[in-house]
Amino acid sequence: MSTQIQEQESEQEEQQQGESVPAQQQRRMDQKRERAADEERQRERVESSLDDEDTRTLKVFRYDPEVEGKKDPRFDEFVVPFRKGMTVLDALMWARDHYDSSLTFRHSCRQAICGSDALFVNGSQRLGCKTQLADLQNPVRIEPLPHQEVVKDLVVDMQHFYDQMDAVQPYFNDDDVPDGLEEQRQTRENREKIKMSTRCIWCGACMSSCNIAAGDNEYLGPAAINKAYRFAMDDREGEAMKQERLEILEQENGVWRCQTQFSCTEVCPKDIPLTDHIQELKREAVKNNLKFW
Amino acid sequence: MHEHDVIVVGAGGAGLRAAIAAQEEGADVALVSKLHPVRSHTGAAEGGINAALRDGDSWEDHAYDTMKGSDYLGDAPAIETLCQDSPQETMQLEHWGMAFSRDDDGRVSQRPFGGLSFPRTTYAGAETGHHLLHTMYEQVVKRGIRVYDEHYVMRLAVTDHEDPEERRCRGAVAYDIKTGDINGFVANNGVILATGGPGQVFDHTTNAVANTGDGPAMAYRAGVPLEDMEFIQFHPTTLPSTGVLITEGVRGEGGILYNKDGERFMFEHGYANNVGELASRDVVARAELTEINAGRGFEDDYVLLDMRHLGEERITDRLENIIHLSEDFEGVNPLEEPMPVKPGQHYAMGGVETDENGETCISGLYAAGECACVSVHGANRLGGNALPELIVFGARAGRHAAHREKGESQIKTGPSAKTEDGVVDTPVTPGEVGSPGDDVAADGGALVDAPAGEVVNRAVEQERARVEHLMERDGTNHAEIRADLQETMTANVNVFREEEGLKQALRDIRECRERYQDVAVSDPSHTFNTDLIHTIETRNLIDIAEALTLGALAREEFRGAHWRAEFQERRDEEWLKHTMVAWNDGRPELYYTDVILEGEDKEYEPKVRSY
Amino acid sequence: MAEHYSSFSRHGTGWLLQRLTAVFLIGVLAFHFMLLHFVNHAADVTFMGTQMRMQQLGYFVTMIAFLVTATFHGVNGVYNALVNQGLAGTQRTVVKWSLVAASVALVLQGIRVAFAMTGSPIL
Amino acid sequence: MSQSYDRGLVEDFGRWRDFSAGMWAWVFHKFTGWVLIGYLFTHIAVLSTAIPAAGGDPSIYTNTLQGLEDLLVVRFLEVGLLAVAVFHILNGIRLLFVDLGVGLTAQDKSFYASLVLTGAIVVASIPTFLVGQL
Ligand SMILES: Cc1cc2nc3c(=O)[nH]c(=O)nc-3n(C[C@H](O)[C@H](O)[C@H](O)COP(=O)(O)OP(=O)(O)OC[C@H]3O[C@@H](n4cnc5c(N)ncnc54)[C@H](O)[C@@H]3O)c2cc1C
Ligand code: HEM
Ligand code: SF4
Ligand code: F3S
Ligand code: FES
Repeated sequence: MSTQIQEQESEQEEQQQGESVPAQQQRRMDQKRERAADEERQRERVESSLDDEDTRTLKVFRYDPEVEGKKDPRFDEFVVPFRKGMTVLDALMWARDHYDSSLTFRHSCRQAICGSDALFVNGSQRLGCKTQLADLQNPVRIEPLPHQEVVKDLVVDMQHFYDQMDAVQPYFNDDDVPDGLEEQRQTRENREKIKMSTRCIWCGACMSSCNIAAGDNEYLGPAAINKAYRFAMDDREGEAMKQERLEILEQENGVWRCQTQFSCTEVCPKDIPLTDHIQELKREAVKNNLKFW
Repeated sequence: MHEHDVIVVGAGGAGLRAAIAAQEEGADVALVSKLHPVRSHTGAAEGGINAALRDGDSWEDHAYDTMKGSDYLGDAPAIETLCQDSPQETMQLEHWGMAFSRDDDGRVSQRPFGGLSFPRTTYAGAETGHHLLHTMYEQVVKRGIRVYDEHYVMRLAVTDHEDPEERRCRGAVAYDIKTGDINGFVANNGVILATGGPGQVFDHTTNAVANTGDGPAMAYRAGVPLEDMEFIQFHPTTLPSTGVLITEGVRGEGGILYNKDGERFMFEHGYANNVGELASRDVVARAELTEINAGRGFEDDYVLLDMRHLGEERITDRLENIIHLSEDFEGVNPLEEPMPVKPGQHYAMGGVETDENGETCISGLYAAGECACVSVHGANRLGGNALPELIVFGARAGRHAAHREKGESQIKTGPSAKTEDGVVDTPVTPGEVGSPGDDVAADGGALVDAPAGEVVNRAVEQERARVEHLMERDGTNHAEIRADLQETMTANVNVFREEEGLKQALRDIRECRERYQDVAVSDPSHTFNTDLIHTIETRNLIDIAEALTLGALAREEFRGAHWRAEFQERRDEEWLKHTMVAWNDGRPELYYTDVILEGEDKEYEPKVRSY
Repeated sequence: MAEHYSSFSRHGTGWLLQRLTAVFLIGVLAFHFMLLHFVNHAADVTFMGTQMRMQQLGYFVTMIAFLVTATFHGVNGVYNALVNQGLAGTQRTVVKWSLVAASVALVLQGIRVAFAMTGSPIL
Repeated sequence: MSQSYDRGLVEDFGRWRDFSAGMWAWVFHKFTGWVLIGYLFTHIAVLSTAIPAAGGDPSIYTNTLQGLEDLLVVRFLEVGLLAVAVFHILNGIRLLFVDLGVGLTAQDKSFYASLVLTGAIVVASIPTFLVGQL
């Protein structure tokens, strides 16, 4: 918010007022080109400084709907210095800060808890921050999550995933709770039963790995079903709410879509036994239906 | 232009709680957050929530522990509010279905924590923050509260009265990260800042990349003082490559710290002859850094934490998650090799000055959570006291913003609370580059009594110009500036603080500011331009770093987390007071206010803090 | 999103039947294969042999049940597979009824064949 | 401005190299299921020769079947059919267990076991199928 910046702004405007529009355009293009050349030089400089270091090569998917040259997706290569303990996310950040500040990806916590950086790394869905570079084959291919639309570079549109999560009414029914400081009792066993399901960090890796979720976009998907499991199996939850949620799960785009591909379980960075939970809900639903026959 | 009654900026624990509370008061609430709510850093908290729930425990004891932990720099009304409300708020989470760990009788479990006289830390496994965050987000979904996720709030829209206490906050300006649109948000009742910690001021931190202190920086420039910024908690055992926290449990179980010469330095160099590795966080952190600075660290960067002698069985039984953390984030198997560790920034005790309702001196502007300083943590936060702060003061701020019944607050805010001017001898002039005063404090231009929409619109226009300018020109990449800033902060304003170092930091910050004048965004895209966001954040980091360092240089004593080489004692006669830094026409102004030790029915006596 | 899950079709029944028929098929299919490839080599099959087997009531009924369950199991499987790939709307209705028609035809023809095999060409 | 890039479904099949056990099991189960239902239709068609046969000329049926069996291709195809059926059965059993929630952690192993067993059974029965009247 510095007016300092604004001052310069108006100066520039004044300069520009004299010029005709094409000239301005010309100047801007020149600047851009210069900038691009600069980047090229910068790149060479950084790369040659790495000559005698241990390095790794990243092949990163690039796409930007607005930027010339990136409208058609392409792969860029970045050579980054390697040190012990380095993760895929560290490498991406290094590449961004030293080569190309327009390299775009979500990240925040760097400790596998915010779920921002699920990526498609060497052919499988992983969290960038939880994947050691040392465990991967070089060069490392990094792409955005499959089955989701790419917004830019490694950023995908998560809205559909969020919608699916919301569709199972992912909240506790609190109509019938004790007053004040009185707590609802829950046995250890029951808490143990739902424990794994409560660990989900909404990274979307599972959904992206599931071919059914890809083919049929209405399928609730493993994460949402797991979320429903978390409540359906919690003894504290009221009967009516449980019934309602089971009904959602039993819709034709609910649990029955799952074909036990197990990909979700395999990629989940929180080791949630997703297939297990989905299967249990199918049985629960069948039992539930039989009661009504 | 969007219009809501209450705008909550930030959707971590504090923001979500505030939004729910405001909505329950009948307000139309919007959450505006640069991350999707469940990605907030509250999710990283492990330990637990302090609440006096059981027979044999009482809120008074909790308050006493907190006051003592704060090294008597907490305000009693704030601390007592925290401790009184925490049981209620914690139970509220239980009623919302939070997956707390359970005792045999089915009640929520509590465990002992450092500095507490009773085991009152309520927890959910080693992932309490994750559960707290998700439970509250669920309630937000249930209530249908409007969430604008991936919207970066870049400026507050505040009227431009001369005296900050007369200013009104009318809304905020946000940048839609996905589309690049800049939108105004009009707040009919109030804006609540809940933007979390400023950990990215340092280059080694347990905080997320998104924790850039945006809220405090925006409030600061709008005229709200920042309080006690010099008090930063450092954690002694974090992994060097990422800052991931290795719990104290490792040392508790018998883990040993070694330097490069293979010495068990806690004993061999006499840092803690009796308890060794089990000494308190700050002592261990200082010891590690002394070793590293003396050239006895590995790669001049870290020491080793060894737990192999505990045996595989015991480790997998009690510290299993440490094995995963170390392997996943450091590539080291702690059953085979010792883990590298070093101290890292962990928590900021200071922040936006507020009263116990969360309100700042600008009417309609609130703050809650780690970005705020109601002053419950004083000079040092106790483990397990931040999460209750989020829910207690988040709820209060939300309620108050929606429905200003305005219980007269006991804590005074703003310049009128000033009791003493501050003087500090700085090597360079801090504050805005160029002539001061250009950057009008409130950023609202000449608008004083204009309608809300106009104030917001004006702010939107200014932000549009700023963004356009940053994107059009050529110049320095912010990443270099940010890296240099973090480096000097970690070198000079870290665990060790010496006068010369602090002055050097001020010089470096100054230089960063000057270089920032030429900063430019090279990514020309309007779609998900993180380059732009990070560039704006870097400006905020500079402002925060400066306020923090000024406070550290001024405070000539050793209190809580603030250690000064030249002053090795707590000096109550002179320093029992809060540091305030206010952005006054582009120049930081330093002053002090009193600490309130007067409780509801007792007066807290400063004692020697020993455990 | 929620309104999408209007209440009509509960797919649990289809799912359950698919499993139940599978269980039945395990036995029968194995039996069928054993009988017609290992006990009686396929190459040696004659109308006489077939007729002999088919005239036993138990065998006859089993084969009809085999036909019906296999048809249901197979066709329902195909239908599910298509739905999983995103088949929807009118297309789906068309495919559904075509499959039903094909199944009915198959079962009818199968029954005619079966009766023929008993030696009584009634149908 | 907020367009996005939809990579569509095509990529799925391009990624077969990255598939894991559970995914292959799914692919094979599909494939074998389709083959089986296809076969069921043909099978009934062939057997339809029983209708004229019953009308008085049993040799139509016998000749058709034996004529087919005389062709080597058909015998090879039958081996294929056996492989397909055996895999579908074994993996079907695996899936039924998965539905019951039994042995989910060993799902990849049970898939490999189905494959190996299918292979073994098929190899073991080749003599029966191919010999005869070669
Ligand atoms: C590793 C770790 C362990 C911890 N363990 C414990 C513990 O055991 N017990 C305890 O009590 N405390 C603990 N703490 C401290 C506690 O977790 C934090 O203080 C607390 O979570 C902060 O919550 P918050 O709601 O204030 O901020 P955050 O959760 O950080 O949320 C900030 C929000 O603001 C948004 N935001 C930021 N800037 C902007 C902007 N410009 N525009 C829009 N939105 C913005 C973000 O998107 C985010 O939603 C721990 C902290 C860490 C790092
Ligand atoms: C003999 C024992 C059999 C068993 C145990 C069995 C088992 C199964 C199971 C469990 C499924 C469901 C897969 C799923 O929905 O996830 C299935 C699908 C299927 N089965 Fe079978 N089956 C058997 C025989 C047959 C026969 C004889 C046919 C052919 C007529 C057949 C055709 C199919 C088809 C077409 C599918 C759908 C495949 C798909 O999903 O695309 N099956 N089988
Ligand atoms: S279930 Fe696992 S993979 Fe899926 S979103 Fe949650 S954490 Fe990610
Ligand atoms: S990958 Fe998909 S098919 Fe089921 S087991 Fe997982 S949801
Ligand atoms: S950065 Fe948070 S999960 Fe990886």
